[in-house]
Amino acid sequence: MLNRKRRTALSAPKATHDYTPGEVVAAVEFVKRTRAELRTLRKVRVWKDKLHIIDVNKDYFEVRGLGYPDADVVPVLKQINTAFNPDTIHNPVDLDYKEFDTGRRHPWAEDRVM
Amino acid sequence: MLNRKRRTALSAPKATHDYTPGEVVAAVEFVKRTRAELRTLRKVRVWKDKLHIIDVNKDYFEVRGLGYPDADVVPVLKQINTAFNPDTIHNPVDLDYKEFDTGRRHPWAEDRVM
Amino acid sequence: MIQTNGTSTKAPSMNEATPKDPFNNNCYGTIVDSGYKLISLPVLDVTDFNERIIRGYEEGWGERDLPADLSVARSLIPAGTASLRDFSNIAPEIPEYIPENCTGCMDCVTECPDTAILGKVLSESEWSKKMQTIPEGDREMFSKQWSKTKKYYDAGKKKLGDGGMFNIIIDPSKCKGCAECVTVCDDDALKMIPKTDQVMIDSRKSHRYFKNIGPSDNKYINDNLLIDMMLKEETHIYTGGAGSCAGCGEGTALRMMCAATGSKYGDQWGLVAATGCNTVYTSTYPYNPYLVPWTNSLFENAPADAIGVRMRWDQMGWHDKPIWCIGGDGAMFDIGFQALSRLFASGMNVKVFVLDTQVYSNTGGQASTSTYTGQNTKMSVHGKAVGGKQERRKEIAQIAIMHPRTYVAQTTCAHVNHFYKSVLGALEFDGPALVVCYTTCQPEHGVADNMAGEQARLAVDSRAFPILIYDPRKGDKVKERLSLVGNPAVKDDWFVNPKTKEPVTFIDFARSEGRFAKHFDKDGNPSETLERAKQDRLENWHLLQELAGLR
Amino acid sequence: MIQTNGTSTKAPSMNEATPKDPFNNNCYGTIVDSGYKLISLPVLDVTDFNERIIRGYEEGWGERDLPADLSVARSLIPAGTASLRDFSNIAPEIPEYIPENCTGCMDCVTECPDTAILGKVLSESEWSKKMQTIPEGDREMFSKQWSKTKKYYDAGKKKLGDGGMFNIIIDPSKCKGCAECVTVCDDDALKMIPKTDQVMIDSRKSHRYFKNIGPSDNKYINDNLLIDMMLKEETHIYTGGAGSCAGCGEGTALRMMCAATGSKYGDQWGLVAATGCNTVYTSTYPYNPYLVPWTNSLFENAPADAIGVRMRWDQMGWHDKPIWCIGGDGAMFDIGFQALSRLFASGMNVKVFVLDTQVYSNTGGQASTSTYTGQNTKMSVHGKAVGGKQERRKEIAQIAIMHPRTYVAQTTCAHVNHFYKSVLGALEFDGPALVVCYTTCQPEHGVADNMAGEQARLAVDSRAFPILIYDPRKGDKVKERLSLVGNPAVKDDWFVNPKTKEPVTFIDFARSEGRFAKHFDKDGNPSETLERAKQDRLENWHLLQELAGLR
Repeated sequence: MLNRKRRTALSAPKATHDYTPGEVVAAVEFVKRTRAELRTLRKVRVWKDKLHIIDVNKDYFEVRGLGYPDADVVPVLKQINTAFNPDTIHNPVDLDYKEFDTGRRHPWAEDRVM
Repeated sequence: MLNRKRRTALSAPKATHDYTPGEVVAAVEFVKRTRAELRTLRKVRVWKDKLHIIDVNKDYFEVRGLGYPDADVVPVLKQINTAFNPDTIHNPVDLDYKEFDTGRRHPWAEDRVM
Repeated sequence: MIQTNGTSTKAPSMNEATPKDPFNNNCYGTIVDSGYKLISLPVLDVTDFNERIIRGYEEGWGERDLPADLSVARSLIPAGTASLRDFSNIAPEIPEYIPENCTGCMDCVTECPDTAILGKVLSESEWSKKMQTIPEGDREMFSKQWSKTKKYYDAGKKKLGDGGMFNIIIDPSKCKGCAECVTVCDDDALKMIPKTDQVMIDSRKSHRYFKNIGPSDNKYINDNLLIDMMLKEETHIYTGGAGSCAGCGEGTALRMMCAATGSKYGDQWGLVAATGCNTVYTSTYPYNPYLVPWTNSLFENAPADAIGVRMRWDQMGWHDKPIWCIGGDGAMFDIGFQALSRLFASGMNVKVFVLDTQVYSNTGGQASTSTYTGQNTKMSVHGKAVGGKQERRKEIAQIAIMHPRTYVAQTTCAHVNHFYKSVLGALEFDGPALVVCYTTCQPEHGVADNMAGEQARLAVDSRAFPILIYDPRKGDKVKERLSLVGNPAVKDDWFVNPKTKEPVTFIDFARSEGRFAKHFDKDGNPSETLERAKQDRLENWHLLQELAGLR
Repeated sequence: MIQTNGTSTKAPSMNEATPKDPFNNNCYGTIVDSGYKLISLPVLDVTDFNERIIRGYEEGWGERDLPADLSVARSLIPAGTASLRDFSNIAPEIPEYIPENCTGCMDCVTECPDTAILGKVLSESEWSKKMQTIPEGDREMFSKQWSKTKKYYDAGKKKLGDGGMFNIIIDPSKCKGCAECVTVCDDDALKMIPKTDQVMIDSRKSHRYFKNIGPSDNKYINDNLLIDMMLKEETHIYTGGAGSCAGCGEGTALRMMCAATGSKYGDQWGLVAATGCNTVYTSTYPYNPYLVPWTNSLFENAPADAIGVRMRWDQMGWHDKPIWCIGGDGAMFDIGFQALSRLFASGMNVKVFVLDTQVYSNTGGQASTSTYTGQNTKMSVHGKAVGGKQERRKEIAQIAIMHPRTYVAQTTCAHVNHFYKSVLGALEFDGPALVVCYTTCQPEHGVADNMAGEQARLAVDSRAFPILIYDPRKGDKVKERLSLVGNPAVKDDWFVNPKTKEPVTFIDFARSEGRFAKHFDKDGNPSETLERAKQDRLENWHLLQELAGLR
């Protein structure tokens, strides 16, 4: 069934980045590489202290030292069109990680005028 | 309000007929006169032992000796298009009389064929 | 001398007495006289239209001799021209008023399809003065037509110190002799009498005096008593003179809808009509019974047309002017149903009024989706192989309830208070509203001319047509919003007729109408199709009970 | 030598290997080869059409050089001609199968919009023999693509004494590279890889061998496990080669609907389609993916057209042959809604399938009444003054429920069992049925090509599109007939996402799609319109809960 089934473990990241507090620009620049080096993005997993940007093949990039409690996680998530709620993203949660989709695109002729 | 309100008493009948058991044809013939001598028929009241055929002005004919228990009441009621249920018409009832409408007509072009 | 309206010239105006109309019964205004409804438009000269074109038709030479000029070619009709139409000679009988029996219930005035029976109430002191203005020779004839009812006279005397004298009058130029008023009168205060010369003269004079003596005294009119609204001139938006059949249930429905709307908005509202009987009898050239703007585009697009008018009116800042969109079941259940649904989805402030005769009355009686199972119509002819319509009736009210935030009512003219509440509720609602009104079509239903009200009541009693009001503002559950109040025995399957002590089922309704006559064998047993129809109506009633939280 | 289908002649048939199609991937039959679907009609010569007209288009000279003869002028298209269409070169990547991870769940086969990923199961003993028929040089390459799953191999060995070898194969001539199959695979058994020459040769050969070795062994197919139905050839009524966008949600919906119908009726049924995307991509001359009779009249009259076909079929005694009437939300909620309602009222045995993309996808993205509040479309453009559509969504399922005795389901392709049950339930029902299927339109919704299933699931989780089945046979109350089973947290307002522990509201759904992107400010706060849309969806969910007796 096309439903919440077991998820197999992910292998090693295709690339990693170590986030330095205050250096969000560098983290965003790293993430921009996903456009070229990963396939169609599928989802983001965000731990307290790291995050994975995962593509359709389940290949992924890892950003270390940046997790959902950090304010700087927001521009990184936005960079890849993550569907998350900025009001609750930093809230603690009784989960290993939070997971979000990243499938949003610009619709066709978004800026068309009648 | 246009609703079940008080009914004023009726005055004397415009004509009467005394039913003789077995002589239903005579009763029907009498009733046929309503076509000409009464206005648009409105309703029929049927007692145990008599019936009134009442027009829109509340003028009426009376048939005496023929009531809802009698089998012969059926052709009389049918003669004036009374809306009654032949299965229950003869049933005793805890009422002074039973009252039925008589407004049915042939619809326009009833026998039209496409 | 009979006093007339308007100024006297060599050629009397159509709105004045003429040799053909010596007491000026064919004239504008319903309870009091009025001038023409003038309008400032380059394309329509009201006075020319009424004096020349109406005259041509009233005098019988219009179709032959009127020039094909721009006025005629445009087919525009001024407001209320049906007022000038003379129907004096189409029926052999006319109602007579018996004041001593009258209770002032206003049923007759309300149920008349032709605005031909009118009521008025005056304080006794004012009345005495007015009677002095009546020519002496006619004073007794006229004054003895006034009634001292408990409702106006006794109660008025007690509350106001001055009793209300009440009068019912027939407009002999508009009455079609259907006897609906006599039928709905439970007080023996009306009966039908032949139109002798004297009867007609007295009737014409009485109607003229009635109009001359001015309006009702508003202090006797209780605004909470909705049925009294027709004592006020502003409710008479739908004049007599429309070309509907004698006793037409639709005429009453349109009059009452117009009255309720007029009671709140005067003539500051408009109508968009879908093609059907209603458009034919309200716009047979050159006669128009409406005193408000009216338009008709096509059979299928009235709701879309109304959306367009609404948008334009809103642009002009006329947000508070209501728009009614009216049509029959053919237009609204079938041909224009998509436009109707679109209107509901739009959330726009347009009110829809459906004249539900369960058949395409105007085009000769074809089945619509509103037609009952078993009904004998064109397109569902009753024959040996098939007994009338085999499909089930579509329930537009329930369908409308499932649209986004739409006010929905189902009602009949026989349930006067329910009817007025339905219409006024629709007007108060800040969005789209649907009022479905059961209306008898005498020739297609096969019932007598006087039976519109009685059959409508039986339709409700027999669950053929349950009445309801669904108001989206009344809570956040359907069961809080949907009221079945007004249906008899609302928690039971069937209502038991107190006059026979038998349950009133759809089969009993069917027995009373010619459209179902072929379903009964010579012993009066119903057909299998009719048993299915009865089951269908019961299931529909059960559904409503469930939605209303009663089942 | 690669074995091909059909006889060898000087000019190879379009249904045989050619220099352009050396492994004959463009050919009739899905799991096994098949000849042309011939027909005995004087107006259509199938062989001539496929060999001459299809060849003209496939070789690129058709539009220029085909004579304007009767065949072309009639615009008739034989069944399944899309099978002969080559899409090998439209995507840069193709899925690769990783057998060791596969569980045989059939999600990939089921969700593919293009019939481009196929499954087969054979007993190990038969499989060993078949592998011997594969050319030696390719034997290892092909045989290692077979999987020993618990579902078929271990369970088969236990129950039948012989394990089922399971294979997933890509048809490289039909795959558009959307990656939907990779996305729905939760077992890492598929991934996208570049189309190198070697990848394409192996893929083409593998697809050819897959077809050559015969059908699945039915003893491994459990008829109660609906998702396994696509292991059977008769379910592949909708071939690859239709012109829909990569990842089109509609393609999957049509394939699955055809599969369920095919599983019961083979090719003994028909389709009446309303104009829309679906008619464009399934009848772009000369390509037709359907193996059953299909017709398209207009945008607005498909249900009426279907009524006509039904009547004729019934006259011919074909009472048991189903007819599906299909259309988008534009056709069914709006333009053809009246015909749809008429069909329901008729009680006739016609099934309706709605591809609900909440927008007129085909004509460039205009708002329909199915469009959500706030959605950015043509006709409801998001600008400074107005933020997208302001009206509320019309709920056609609830409206259909209020029609006389109509089976109604709302479902999505992501809810496979619910989908199949909805379609099979509609087919079993002895009257009109409506199945409304949520389908993603990637360009109009603003989501990636691989997201049809994920977004459909989110639409359900967020109450944007609750799934339901209403079966009039299930009792005499709506609450007994209406089932909301399949919606998460069916008694609660909102479902809580276990991956974030937060409620999933319409706003969360909106965040995931480009069509609502303009409703979020730069800090990600939703607009007031979107809050209204959320409230609207909650009220709609409450209504369904109430109707289902859960509130």
